[in-house]
Amino acid sequence: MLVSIMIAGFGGQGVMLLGRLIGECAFEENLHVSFLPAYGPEQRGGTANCTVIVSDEEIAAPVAEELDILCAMNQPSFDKFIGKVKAGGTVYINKTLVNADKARERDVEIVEIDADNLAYQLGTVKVANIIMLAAFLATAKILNVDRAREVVLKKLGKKQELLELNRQAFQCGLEQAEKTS
Amino acid sequence: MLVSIMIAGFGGQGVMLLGRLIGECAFEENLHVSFLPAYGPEQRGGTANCTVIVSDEEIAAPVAEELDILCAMNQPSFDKFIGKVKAGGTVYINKTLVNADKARERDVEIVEIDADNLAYQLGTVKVANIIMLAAFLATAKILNVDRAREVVLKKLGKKQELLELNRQAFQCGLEQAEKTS
Amino acid sequence: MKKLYSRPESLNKSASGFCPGCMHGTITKITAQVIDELELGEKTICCLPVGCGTLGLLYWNLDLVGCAHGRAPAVATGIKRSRPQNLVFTYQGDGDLGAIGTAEIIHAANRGENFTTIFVNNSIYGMTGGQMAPTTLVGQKSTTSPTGRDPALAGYPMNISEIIASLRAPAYVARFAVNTPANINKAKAGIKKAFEIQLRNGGFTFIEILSNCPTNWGMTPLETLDFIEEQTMKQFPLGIFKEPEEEIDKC
Amino acid sequence: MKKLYSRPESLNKSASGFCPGCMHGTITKITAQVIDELELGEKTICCLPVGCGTLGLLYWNLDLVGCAHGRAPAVATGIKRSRPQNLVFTYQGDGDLGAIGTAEIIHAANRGENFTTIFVNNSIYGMTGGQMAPTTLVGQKSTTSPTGRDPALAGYPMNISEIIASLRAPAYVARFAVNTPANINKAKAGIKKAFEIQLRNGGFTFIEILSNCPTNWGMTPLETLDFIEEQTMKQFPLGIFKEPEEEIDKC
Amino acid sequence: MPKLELRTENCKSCGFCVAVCPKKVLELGEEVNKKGYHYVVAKRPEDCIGCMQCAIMCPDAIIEVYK
Amino acid sequence: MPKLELRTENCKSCGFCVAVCPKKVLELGEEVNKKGYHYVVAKRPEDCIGCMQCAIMCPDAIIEVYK
Amino acid sequence: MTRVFMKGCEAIAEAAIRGGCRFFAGYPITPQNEIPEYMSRELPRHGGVFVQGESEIASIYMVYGAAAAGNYAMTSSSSPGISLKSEGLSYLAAAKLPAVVVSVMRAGPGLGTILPAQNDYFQATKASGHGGFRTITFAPSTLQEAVDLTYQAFEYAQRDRNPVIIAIDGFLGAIMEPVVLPPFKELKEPPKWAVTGKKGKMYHIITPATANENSQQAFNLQMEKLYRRWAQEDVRVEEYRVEDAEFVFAAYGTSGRVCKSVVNALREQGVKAGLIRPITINPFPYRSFEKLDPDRVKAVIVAEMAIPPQLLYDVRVGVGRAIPITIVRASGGNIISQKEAVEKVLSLQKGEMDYEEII
Amino acid sequence: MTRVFMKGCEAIAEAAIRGGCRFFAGYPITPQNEIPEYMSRELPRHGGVFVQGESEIASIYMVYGAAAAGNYAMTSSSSPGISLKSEGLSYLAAAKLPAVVVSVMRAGPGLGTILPAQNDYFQATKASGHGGFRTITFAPSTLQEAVDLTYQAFEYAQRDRNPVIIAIDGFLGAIMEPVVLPPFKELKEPPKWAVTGKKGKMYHIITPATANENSQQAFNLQMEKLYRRWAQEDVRVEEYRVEDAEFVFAAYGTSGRVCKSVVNALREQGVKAGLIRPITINPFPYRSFEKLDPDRVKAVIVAEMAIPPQLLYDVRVGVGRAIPITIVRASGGNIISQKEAVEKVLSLQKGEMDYEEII
Ligand SMILES: Cc1ncc(C[n+]2csc(CCOP(=O)(O)OP(=O)(O)O)c2C)c(N)n1
Ligand SMILES: Cc1ncc(C[n+]2csc(CCOP(=O)(O)OP(=O)(O)O)c2C)c(N)n1
Ligand code: SF4
Ligand code: SF4
Ligand code: SF4
Ligand code: SF4
Ligand code: SF4
Ligand code: SF4
Ligand SMILES: [Mg+2]
Ligand SMILES: [Mg+2]
Repeated sequence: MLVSIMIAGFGGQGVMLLGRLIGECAFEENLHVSFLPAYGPEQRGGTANCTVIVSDEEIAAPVAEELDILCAMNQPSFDKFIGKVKAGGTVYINKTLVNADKARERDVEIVEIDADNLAYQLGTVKVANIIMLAAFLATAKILNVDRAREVVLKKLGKKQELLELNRQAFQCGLEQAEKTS
Repeated sequence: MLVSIMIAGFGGQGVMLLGRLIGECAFEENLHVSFLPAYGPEQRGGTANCTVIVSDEEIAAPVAEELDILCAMNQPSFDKFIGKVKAGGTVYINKTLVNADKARERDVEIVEIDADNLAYQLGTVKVANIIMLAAFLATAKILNVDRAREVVLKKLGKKQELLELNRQAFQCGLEQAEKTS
Repeated sequence: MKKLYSRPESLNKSASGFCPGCMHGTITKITAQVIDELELGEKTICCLPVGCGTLGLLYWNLDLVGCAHGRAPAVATGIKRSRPQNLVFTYQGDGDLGAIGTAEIIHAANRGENFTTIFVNNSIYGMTGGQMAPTTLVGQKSTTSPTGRDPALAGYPMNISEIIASLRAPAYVARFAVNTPANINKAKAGIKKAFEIQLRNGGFTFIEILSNCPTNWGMTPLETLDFIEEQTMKQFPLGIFKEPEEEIDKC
Repeated sequence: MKKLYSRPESLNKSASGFCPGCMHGTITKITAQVIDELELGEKTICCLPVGCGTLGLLYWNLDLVGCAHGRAPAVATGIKRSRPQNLVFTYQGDGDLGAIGTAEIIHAANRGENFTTIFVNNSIYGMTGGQMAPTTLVGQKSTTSPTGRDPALAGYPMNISEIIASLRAPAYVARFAVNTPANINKAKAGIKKAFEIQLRNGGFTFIEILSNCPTNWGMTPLETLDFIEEQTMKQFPLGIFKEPEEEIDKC
Repeated sequence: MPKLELRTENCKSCGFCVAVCPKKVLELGEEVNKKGYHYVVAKRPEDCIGCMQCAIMCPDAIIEVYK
Repeated sequence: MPKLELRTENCKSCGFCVAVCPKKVLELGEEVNKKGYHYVVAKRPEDCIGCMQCAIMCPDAIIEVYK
Repeated sequence: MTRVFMKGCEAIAEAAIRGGCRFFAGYPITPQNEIPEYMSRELPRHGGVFVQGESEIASIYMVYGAAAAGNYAMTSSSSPGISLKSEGLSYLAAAKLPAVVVSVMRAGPGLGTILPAQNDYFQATKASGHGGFRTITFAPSTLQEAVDLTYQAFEYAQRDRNPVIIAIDGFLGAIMEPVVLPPFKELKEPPKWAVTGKKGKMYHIITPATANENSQQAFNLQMEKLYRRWAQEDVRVEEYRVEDAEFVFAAYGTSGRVCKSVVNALREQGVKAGLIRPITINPFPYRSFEKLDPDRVKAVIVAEMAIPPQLLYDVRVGVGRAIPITIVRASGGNIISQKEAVEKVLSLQKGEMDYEEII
Repeated sequence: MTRVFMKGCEAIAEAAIRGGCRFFAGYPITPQNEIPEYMSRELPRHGGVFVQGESEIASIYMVYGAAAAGNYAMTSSSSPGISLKSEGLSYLAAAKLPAVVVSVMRAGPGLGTILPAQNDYFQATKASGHGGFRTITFAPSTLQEAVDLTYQAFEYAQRDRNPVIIAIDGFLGAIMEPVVLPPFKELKEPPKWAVTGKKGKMYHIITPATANENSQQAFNLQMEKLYRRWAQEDVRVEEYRVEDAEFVFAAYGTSGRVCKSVVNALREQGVKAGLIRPITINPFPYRSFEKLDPDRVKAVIVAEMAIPPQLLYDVRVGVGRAIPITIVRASGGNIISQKEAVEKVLSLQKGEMDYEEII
């Protein structure tokens, strides 16, 4: 098993955190994993993306020319990276901001989550990434969801208020995943 | 013809000037010539030396492992460099400060000039180098002495007083050369 | 209708690369306005630093030279000595000018080079993500002073205008802020004065401007306005530290 | 018989490498005397510059570190922070400290590093054969200001003690000369005071000493004595620019 | 009456203009521009007195004022 | 009577000591040391008052003074 | 031994602390800011010293001072900052001072971009300053390797009294991977040669200068001897599926990882590919290339994130002219394309050989 | 054309002025002080500008500014100072700015000694800074050559918009020889790309940065193309008595001169010796070595004032492994011994071959 995942979106959408949390979860399962944030001169106010590779063998290249999974949090990211998704791959989109019509004809599964709107309903658009994460975990089935939940909530902080919000977001993501699948 | 000459002495004895003036004279005669001052961390208050090579062909190496001519203005220089003089070579010594006994048995010609004392008599020990220069020019017979005198006096400066002193020193050197040879 | 306030010609139409509420934008804008007002667009050569000011490479509508971190004053020296007929200025941050470029700014000032330096003091390394600068305030947190600047370990903030003003050659040295419209107007007047001095070969001119870095201060843009007023200005009082004699007479 | 004046133990028996009449010798000697008097020989680490001071590598009888040109204050920072129990001082020339090393000395001073700098100001680059230094006097000739320093091209001499004293952290900043026995004794007392401040962790101390360079000034040693009195001191007045509060009380 | 021209595509929603306007003419809107910012809108243009405080304060030179 | 000890092999003939001696005890001699310098000599040692001016002034720490 | 999921720069910093580093001085520059930032947080907790230098130059000379005083000292920077440290590196070597310098390469020349690259290979291996000194230069390709080598770097530095360079590209600085951290080393007393105040009449001189031509030449010869010993004893290299390989990649760092993937992909297609991955880029594993059998190996493919190529030279020195050498490369922040590398080999197999000229 | 007897550094400075140089900034360091000193006297007489920078770094950035403004600019230094200029060299290359940098090598590493050496060969040819840029690097061996190449260096710099390095050792800087000075060039208007104030709406950007990975890679590729053109068109080399030579010396600069004497001495003894003397050490005359006939040439002898060897490396790249390579060397201020070189060849002739390993 070697799964290559890219998360991409606006600078402020928490895509790095999302990717990193996937990494943390894989790490806790003793899998081989690499998390590689892309950074660069465009970062200031531009787009951000990162690559996570999860494998049960040693990971050679920490980058992927072809993706098994793309998680696109905004339209420019979707447009830029959809071409890299393998036939048979999966694309998670933040439906609030992304229109996936372009890719309908391609041999990729599209999982649409209205993440920004759902997050907004939970109180802040900032947890859209957690919703996406949970949805990804629930459907991709690479990692154990319950263990992942624990890891994620532990990593996200100690403040009770935040903890609750994140728990809700995670739950929301799981539910959405069920709905879409 | 290729003649390798080294001038060596204390820092303040004008050995660089002496070497340089030989260079200038050779230059004026359209000969190939190189003047290479040795410099280094020991220079401050230490000894100074330079290598002049005069040739009628292009000069490859501007340094000489064996010397045709050594001009030693003080004892340490004499001691240090006498070993580099070729069999059949010539050594000019500033007799005031140099005892050449060590080299008596070697196959080198020794020209002794009481340069410091003579210079002192002319008014300043500073012109000892000019006395040596003239003696060298007169005996080595590599360069035309009259043309050299012109060059030297021209290079040494415009002040009437100095000019006269240098002229005397030059003359003195010529006379000494005659005496010793 | 008459245009009362317009975007300066000496800036490109594109958006700046600065973060929301970053006063690099403000300072760039007022400098461009001065250049427009003095009709110096075709005469000006602008030397940009490494720091967020580098983003000006895509923003200014002027002849531009990107310089190495801290070395803009040396570059400007080379330019101005080669082309005394041009208006030359450097635009530098506090890391650039106050840390790595200490020698370059002090010696250009000391030589009395006839160019202008616009010094954007935001008490932090903005571009690299918020490390402590020589101008970081005592107690201010940064990524390399995680518990706040401790004078016992890192010394006190450096008042650079005061140092420059203590040299003999510089003609005009002043500190401004851009946290209110009134302060912005004063800063603009200061820049104008500096350029005018340069144009009459009056020597080195140095304009420090207190700025912000919402991103790395971890504040909203609005919060930074108060911080400047209440914290920054305590350490870095506004004022004119040196000016040509004639000007002083006029006051 | 009692020895009234002796060659200090903290110097080797060999001759120094300095030129005849060079006050590097004097300054080295009085510093060594202070170390002897305070019995600090086994505690001291001396950071030497690049310049004629480098010759001290063969002269001092102390733990020595040869530093790169201008960087002794950074080296001393690394040493003192690693070994606060030692007495650490840098010994630097005016080219070393005032030109290439401007940033290093200003920032070490500004951080308030707890070491001492002995700054030998002879208005010239001695070691390299007499080029203009930041401290070269107006009109003074050097091999790179062949017609005399022209302030229009090279600016005015930099008064470095005054700059250092304007920073908040330094504890003690003073300028001395060594052109008369009386001045030599004052300079020695100044060095002693600086070391004592350092020993009680009082912070950065800076001793500037006006010196000479007979070789590159083109003067006899005796002529340099007058030059210092009549020319150098005009530009660089002797005095204490900063001292710890307690000391001031005593005065 | 003074007129405002807002190059809102480059507005970064910093709120400086809103804060300094003595007449509360400006607000950050609901809409988002291409870069994702809730850009400035003139909510009460009729109250504008053309004092230019907003324009002077705007770091991104978004606001032009006519009279 | 004070006594001077002169490590003349390292004297560089700068003349500082000669210049500052209030009693004209010292002079630069005729003799030259190994380095080629006319080193200092105590011409009138009997006049010495042990004031140490010469020793203080000597850059090369040539002079030691006893009393 | 602690297994953690850590960011490259931070893991390197932590490994240094565990390896005994108690002094760090550095100046911010992307993409290595996490090293000084981590040090500013963590070193004080271990009784160590963090100083933010006023520049890269000041920082390396602070390290010089700390090393002279017997401390285990480190600095880090990225391309322009490493250029600025080059005088200091030369001084460390001349003064025989141990220190560890981390070079996180970004794209250049000049300000370039802050993106990962391998274009400072020559600087890290041949001319990290003036005077022709050398360093052991490690080029890890995984975080675990980076951690282990950083940890050991202090030992090498102390053993040789010479700076050690850890040369990585921005990818490795930014990546997060699981990594096992080595245990904290016990701190040692300052070595005998350090300046700590003289003992009796014996004083120490740390000097970057020599007295004359002969002492300088003696120093140079002594250093050369050290470098020869490295070449004999300290070369590290991974030879991956090289035994029967007909196409041998040469790549280090991140490019080395990418090529490992490529080798695996090619092997799956039945192509006999292999990889020589220098771990020490100085001393360079010339032997690994010298021993390649020209009758078996059809081509050596150098893969590096550098245009113009640099690793290529060392490979050419090792390989000579008996085997054709070709390149796959990228620069500016781009990474070696696995696809391009695979295709290159496939076309080489078809006999479409291009021979890379050294320029 | 004026024939004069001049000191190396001064002749180089004069040649620069005649070649159009009107801006010089530098910082004192032995053994090149006569260049700034001469410039401080002479440049103002020609309407040029001399600035004594506060450091080597400031000096090269003053040159950067002057070059950006369209002036013909130069700086000079010696080993530690060249290290300090290495960031600036990289910036010049990145910003595509022409300038001439004279490197008068002294013995190192560190402060070393102020005596002549050739131990900055790698720095002058492979890594004059970060980012993998290159320069045309001239290594004259006589004063006449130094004068002619300095004069032309400004043309090359302007043609390529790239810095040019003149790399000499301290001997050549200090020597006096007769030299013919070229005529004063007419000054040109600043080139179109220079910053002189925008014309209408067209403004110029001199930038050492690129926008992203692709523009950076494009820049790197463009530069590589330039370097390839140099390799084709700009290589300069003197092949002296090589046609029938069985023992071929490889040496540049002062060592090249010494080896010429050695070749002559050997020829007089009937030994077929020759010399390949690179005049451009970058682009390197690899071809001259590639074309040596292994059936005729019994050994290549690299002679350089550098320990460990550096030129050796390029010679090996050129020669490959078919001909044994051995070395004669010196360092620290020592010069290649003619006697040793002669004896080396004589013993090689007797079959006493020692093969020099690259380390
Ligand atoms: C030689 C060198 N060192 C470090 C850097 C990294 N660097 C880029 S910007 C910057 C500091 C910027 O801070 P400042 O000058 O205050 O400007 P700001 O971004 O705050 O406006 C640094 C250290 C670099 N590019 N080059
Ligand atoms: C990086 C570097 N630049 C330049 C030099 C050359 N250099 C040696 S000493 C010196 C100046 C010495 O002047 P100063 O510091 O005033 O000391 P002094 O000799 O006058 O006591 C210089 C420029 C050097 N060694 N290293
Ligand atoms: S990082 Fe700070 S200084 Fe830089 S643009 Fe953003 S707010 Fe402004
Ligand atoms: S050159 Fe000048 S400073 Fe140096 S030792 Fe001689 S007199 Fe003293
Ligand atoms: S011009 Fe004045 S009143 Fe009008 S919107 Fe701007 S700030 Fe408000
Ligand atoms: S000040 Fe400018 S950028 Fe900020 S909200 Fe107002 S218009 Fe937008
Ligand atoms: S001690 Fe005083 S009196 Fe005696 S020689 Fe010295 S200066 Fe003269
Ligand atoms: S002061 Fe010292 S060095 Fe000078 S002459 Fe007197 S004894 Fe000699
Ligand atoms: Mg800043
Ligand atoms: Mg000095």
